[in-house]
Amino acid sequence: MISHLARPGLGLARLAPYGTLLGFLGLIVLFSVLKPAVFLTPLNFTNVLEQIAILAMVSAVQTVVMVVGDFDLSVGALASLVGVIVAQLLVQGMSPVPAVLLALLVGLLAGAVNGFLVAYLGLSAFIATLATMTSFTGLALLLSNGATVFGLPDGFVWLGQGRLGPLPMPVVVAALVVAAVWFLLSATVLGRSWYAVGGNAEAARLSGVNTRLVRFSAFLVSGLGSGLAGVVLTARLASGHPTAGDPLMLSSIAAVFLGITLSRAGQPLVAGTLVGLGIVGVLNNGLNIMQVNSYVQQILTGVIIVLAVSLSRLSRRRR
Amino acid sequence: MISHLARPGLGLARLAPYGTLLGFLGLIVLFSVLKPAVFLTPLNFTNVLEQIAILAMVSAVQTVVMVVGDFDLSVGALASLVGVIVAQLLVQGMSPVPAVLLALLVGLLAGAVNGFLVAYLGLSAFIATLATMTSFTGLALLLSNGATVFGLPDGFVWLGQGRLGPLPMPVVVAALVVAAVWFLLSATVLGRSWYAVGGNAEAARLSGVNTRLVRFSAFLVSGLGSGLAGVVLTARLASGHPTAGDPLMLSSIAAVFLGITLSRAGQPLVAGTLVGLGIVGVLNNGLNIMQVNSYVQQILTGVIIVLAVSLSRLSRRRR
Amino acid sequence: MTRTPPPRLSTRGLSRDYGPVRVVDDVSLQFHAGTIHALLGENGAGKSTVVKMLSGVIQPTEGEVLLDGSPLELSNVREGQASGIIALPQELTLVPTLSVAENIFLGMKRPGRRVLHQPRVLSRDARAQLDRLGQKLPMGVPVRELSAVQQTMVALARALVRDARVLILDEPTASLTDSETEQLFAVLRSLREQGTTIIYVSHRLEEVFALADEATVMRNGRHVWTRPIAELDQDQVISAMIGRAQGQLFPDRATGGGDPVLHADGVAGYTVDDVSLTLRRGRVLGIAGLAGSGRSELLRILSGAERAQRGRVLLGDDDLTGRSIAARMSAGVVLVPEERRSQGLVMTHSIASNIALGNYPSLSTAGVASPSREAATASRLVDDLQIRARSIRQRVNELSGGNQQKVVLARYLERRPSVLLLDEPTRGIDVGTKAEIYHLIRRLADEGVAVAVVSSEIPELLGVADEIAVLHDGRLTGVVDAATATEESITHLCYRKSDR
Amino acid sequence: GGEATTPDPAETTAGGDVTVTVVTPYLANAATKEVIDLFTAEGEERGWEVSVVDTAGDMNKLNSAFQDAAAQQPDAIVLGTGDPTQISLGLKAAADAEVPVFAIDAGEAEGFAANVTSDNADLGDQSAKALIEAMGGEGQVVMMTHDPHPGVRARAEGARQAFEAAGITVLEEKHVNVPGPVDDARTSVQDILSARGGEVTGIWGGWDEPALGATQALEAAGVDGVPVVGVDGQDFALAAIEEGGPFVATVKQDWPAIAAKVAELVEDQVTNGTAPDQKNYELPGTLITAD
Ligand SMILES: Nc1ncnc2c1ncn2[C@@H]1O[C@H](COP(=O)(O)OP(=O)(O)OP(=O)(O)O)[C@@H](O)[C@H]1O
Ligand SMILES: Nc1ncnc2c1ncn2[C@@H]1O[C@H](COP(=O)(O)OP(=O)(O)OP(=O)(O)O)[C@@H](O)[C@H]1O
Ligand SMILES: [Mg+2]
Ligand SMILES: [Mg+2]
Repeated sequence: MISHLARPGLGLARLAPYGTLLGFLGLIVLFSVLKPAVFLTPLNFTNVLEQIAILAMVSAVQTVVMVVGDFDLSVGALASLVGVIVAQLLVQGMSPVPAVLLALLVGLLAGAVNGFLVAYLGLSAFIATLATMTSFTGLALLLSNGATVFGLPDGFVWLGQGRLGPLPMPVVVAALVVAAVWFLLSATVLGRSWYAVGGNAEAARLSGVNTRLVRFSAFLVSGLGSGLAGVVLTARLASGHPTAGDPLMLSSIAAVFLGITLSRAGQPLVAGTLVGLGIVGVLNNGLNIMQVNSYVQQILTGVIIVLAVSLSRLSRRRR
Repeated sequence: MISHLARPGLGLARLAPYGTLLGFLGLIVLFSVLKPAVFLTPLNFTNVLEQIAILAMVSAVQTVVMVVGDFDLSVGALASLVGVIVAQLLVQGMSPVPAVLLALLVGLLAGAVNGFLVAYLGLSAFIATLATMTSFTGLALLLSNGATVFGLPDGFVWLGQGRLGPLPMPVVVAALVVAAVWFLLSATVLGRSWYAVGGNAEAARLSGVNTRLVRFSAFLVSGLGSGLAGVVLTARLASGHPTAGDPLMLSSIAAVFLGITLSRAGQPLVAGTLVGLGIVGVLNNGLNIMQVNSYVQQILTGVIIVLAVSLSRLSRRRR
Repeated sequence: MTRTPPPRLSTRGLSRDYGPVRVVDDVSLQFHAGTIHALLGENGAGKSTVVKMLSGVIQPTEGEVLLDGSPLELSNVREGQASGIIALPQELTLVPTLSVAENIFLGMKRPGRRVLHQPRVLSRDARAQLDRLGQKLPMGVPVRELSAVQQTMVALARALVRDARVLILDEPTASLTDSETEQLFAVLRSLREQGTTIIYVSHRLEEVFALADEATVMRNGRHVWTRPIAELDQDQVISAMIGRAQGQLFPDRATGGGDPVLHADGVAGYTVDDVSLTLRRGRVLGIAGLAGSGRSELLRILSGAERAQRGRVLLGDDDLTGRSIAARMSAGVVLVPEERRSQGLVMTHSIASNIALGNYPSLSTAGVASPSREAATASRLVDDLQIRARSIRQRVNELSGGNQQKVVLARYLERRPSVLLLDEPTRGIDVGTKAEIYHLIRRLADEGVAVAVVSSEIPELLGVADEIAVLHDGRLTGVVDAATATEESITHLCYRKSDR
Repeated sequence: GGEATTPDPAETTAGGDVTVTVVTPYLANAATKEVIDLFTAEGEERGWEVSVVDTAGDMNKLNSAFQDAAAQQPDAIVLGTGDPTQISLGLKAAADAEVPVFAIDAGEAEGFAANVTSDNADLGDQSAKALIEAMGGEGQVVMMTHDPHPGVRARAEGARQAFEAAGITVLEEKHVNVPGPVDDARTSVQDILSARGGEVTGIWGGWDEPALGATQALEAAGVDGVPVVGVDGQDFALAAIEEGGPFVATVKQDWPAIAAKVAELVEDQVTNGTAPDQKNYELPGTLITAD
């Protein structure tokens, strides 16, 4: 039998056979059959990647928080806030590198606040991050005066709209974030401690793991990653919007949950999250391409997600 | 020692001493001191009650779902959908009573779908209800064609805008829903089974509890309650709107989580949820009355919630 | 030819596979009315798996279960209960947030009480049940606030309250002290008089000989034999279980050592009150006491798992009071906790990662884990402790109870402590392995480790310890030399108030 | 407790100061924010005390905000955009408290003393005509809509009629999700371009944010010659039009004039006691193009 944690690797081997992966492949086959000329093109492939790139960054760090057994509801609001901040700094004439670094620092600090509330004050992650989410949104609105902050330098916008070879920059950044999170989760002691705390916090504590620090660090990662996502989003939109990142929250949690259906241990895996992202991305792209009525598209999205996930139940052994 | 769970009653005895309750009282004192002439009036009191009435219905049924250890993310979208349906039926000339009954039936059916997906197909509640939430929203948009459905008969509107003695009708309905949920949770065998499944589903199963049916029934209650909330909301707005109920989702979960901080067992209690609702309602009303800048108000809301909940940590015994 | 009635419960060719592995293989057994039938075997022999199939928790891959001669298909526990088959699972399965009474009656369909929850009636009926077991428990508090023994009693009461035609107990006494065990046996004997079929799984052979009428031995998932107890002796049973003769159960006592290592100076907690004692290099200190006397809490305070409300803990000259668990572990003080599932293991993780947890200081380089070292360490310990598993990558929730216990032990032994605190280390472990663990404890002591062992089995303490400290209601009532102490003298101290 | 202790108006508006409460569900929308800021400035210039309450899209709370506001007995309540069909309860609370309600860009309704708005159908019509012109009078368009917002819905209706009149086919009406409209529109347009290739010759945005998203999708795909128009005339839209990319036109609502008109009506009512002579004032928008 295959180890859950003892062996690194992208983690595909740890995935339950079939399952949601089947659903994902099913979607690809479906759209390939229905619209081969459009869906199965390299251009469309790149488009899908680009469309989920920013969500991928947030989902990767959300994976970390969910590995330790918590949620971070503030990721979207934080991305918005950091995006507004970097835009403001740039508009006020700061050059891109320090502006980005400063903005990331804000992300890290915000993560530290969440981590402190959850790990040290012992608040439930839901309440704590819902509260900070509200505050971050208020701050973003206040700082931007509720309006779009625009007129950003090209050097910065390149981060969101440029390309590195054939790959859009957001895809490159997302790949780096996903790789970093994957490395942390599967190859480091910190990553194993995250899994242990998420699996049984008391057992981890009695094994000498500093469970508070471990949870705190998960929120740090989440804050930093959300901040980075906010920066790239602002570059992609060439403008800062006080609510631009908000939809990332539910979608990122959904991607991780979709991924969990592929995990044998019932804990999130980066590989699973990638499949979850793939489902979200392909479904949206495919239905757009099929030119389905927007409202019907929403109805179908729900139905198809249920179907895709239900497949994982077919391969489940009886309890 | 005080009875933990064996004794019915509104459950106040089961609440941790001090805690979030202190935060709630603190808020009341704060606003009373700052704006006594406005805050401390019977009129304002009724206003606050009326403002949280619909949220109270949804929070009460969300409490049930969270007692069994799940979430229902679809409550808000379902309230919107049922609201649009009842509005459509009324506009098409159906008389209020059958229209309301039919709409409630839709709520019950929707709850059954959620319950089936979670309890019998074994999908995670988050994914299942997120998916149905998306579909319900799509359906509500489709049925209303994206627009407000208005022109509802007075007899129906009375349900949302009328009064029974001094009490606004939504408050009366909410009180009935809360009482019913409280009775179910604390005075029936079904209620204790909900707690048992939420406390340790495996233990409950090995003791001979039909855990699937028990979880299923929680979602039924949630669907019915959300549907009722949607009906009252439509009456209150005198129109059906395809996204009117959406904000109820996060707020209801927040109210329950706030309430959990008051529970010694770490499980939701109706009494706790009421305090959570109180915090949400008083905070919103108080800040409006203080005429705080809207953006600053959002920032403060987050900060104050954290402070209120942190108080519960002061009274916590160390581990 | 006389027609005997069919056995109350029987199995025919019962088999169970997990994936490609057959863990119970073609087992045919007969359990008669009014008998107590012991089910014996090494850790991982398949006892609990048989029990689960009999009670409807899992379904057989092949073969069938028959009740009064007619086949029975149980697709869940409810159906088992409806047929009068009631099982107490090996692992505690209580709802921690519910009260004692609610746990006892959970899932039971009581006529006239199926709709309304009547806490007063429930408490009254629950108290009546507990009286049978001679237990006085606080009725209102959630069961998670009870001690491990008290929780076991709740689980027992839950099994006893349901009018069982077949009552199956899977290691009910693993954490019970003698007095609770006696109470339980009295109840079981009276049930036998009333014609109940009782299936009893245990690793405590003395109990089996005192209680059972028949014994079945299983090995490697197969039925070895079933015989009347009267025709058996312990050695026969042991050699049938482990396939060879058992060596000496207890090792020889310490000869040298004795320098003080760890000193508790007037420590106090919830129950523990003003306890001072010293652990010595090369010596094994046994700690005895009744259920809830604070034995576990004492170890938790020494290890840093719980903060002392008063007093100090000293390691040599080093004041450990207020230091974290991790800091104390680095200093060499290591606790093996009492409850393997809630405190010991990450159930969904593999054996290897459970062993690695807590050993990362030696299994990583610059914060990067070393899978190869993890695997090597796990393989070595699995061999050393004879953990029965398909591979080191198997998830621990797929292991038998005794093997889970060994994984916990393995993790902490690998820390190579200088002070080892063991809380019920042999709970659920088979006789063969118990002997090995006793010898291991002695070997560690001989290498200079200071050991403390909490156990509910006084004979075990007499066999393995050099000295025995006795707690009553959180206070120390005496420290005696194990070589000269007897069960009676220890029991006496367990009940006696300290003379301060 | 029936005997109401409704605060004496003189007490809360001590010294005869005029207090005005603005309630809005859409303060996070830049255009709404702009007109409310302008109105606040107008009011403060007149020495009023103006406070703003936002309900972040929640219509139920909007009614509550009306109740809260009415309880404080201001001299007037101003609704800053929103759907009057959903706030009958709030309007009733205001009427009970005898506080007049003025509306900015909301629509005509019984409970309003007056509503001052841009003619949304006209905004849609003007922007659509600008698009038709930019397409050279023929082609097929995609509309980016958001029907739950009554103003945007009215614009879409106006635009639809203009397209029909000019014989332009509407290929698709795409619902834009809020929040995050720019990115959502960008994604949708990217996919529509993949699916329809050269079929699309113009894109109509119900407000400026989706138009910006569409513009970015076109630029990223390297598609030339597909013009985009928006509505609202926000700063970033003006900047984008100036750059000379696909974003060719927007219709600016005359917010200063609207804000000034509302302030004037409030002043007449409160200080002079003169009720507005009209229920509905519609001020024209101005088309803005690169020229
Ligand atoms: N869910 C499972 N998946 C895979 N293997 C399992 C599972 N449950 C039990 N096993 C295997 O079945 C075998 C028998 O286990 P069982 O629990 O019946 O042993 P046991 O005789 O009760 O041992 P113990 O005395 O330690 O409790 C063990 O080797 C165990 O690893
Ligand atoms: N954190 C706590 N809060 C309240 N009571 C506690 C706490 N920790 C321990 N106790 C109580 O202290 C008593 C001693 O517990 P402890 O587990 O140390 O006993 P023990 O001698 O090991 O008994 P057992 O054989 O039941 O394990 C128990 O009655 C337990 O309920
Ligand atoms: Mg067993
Ligand atoms: Mg103990």
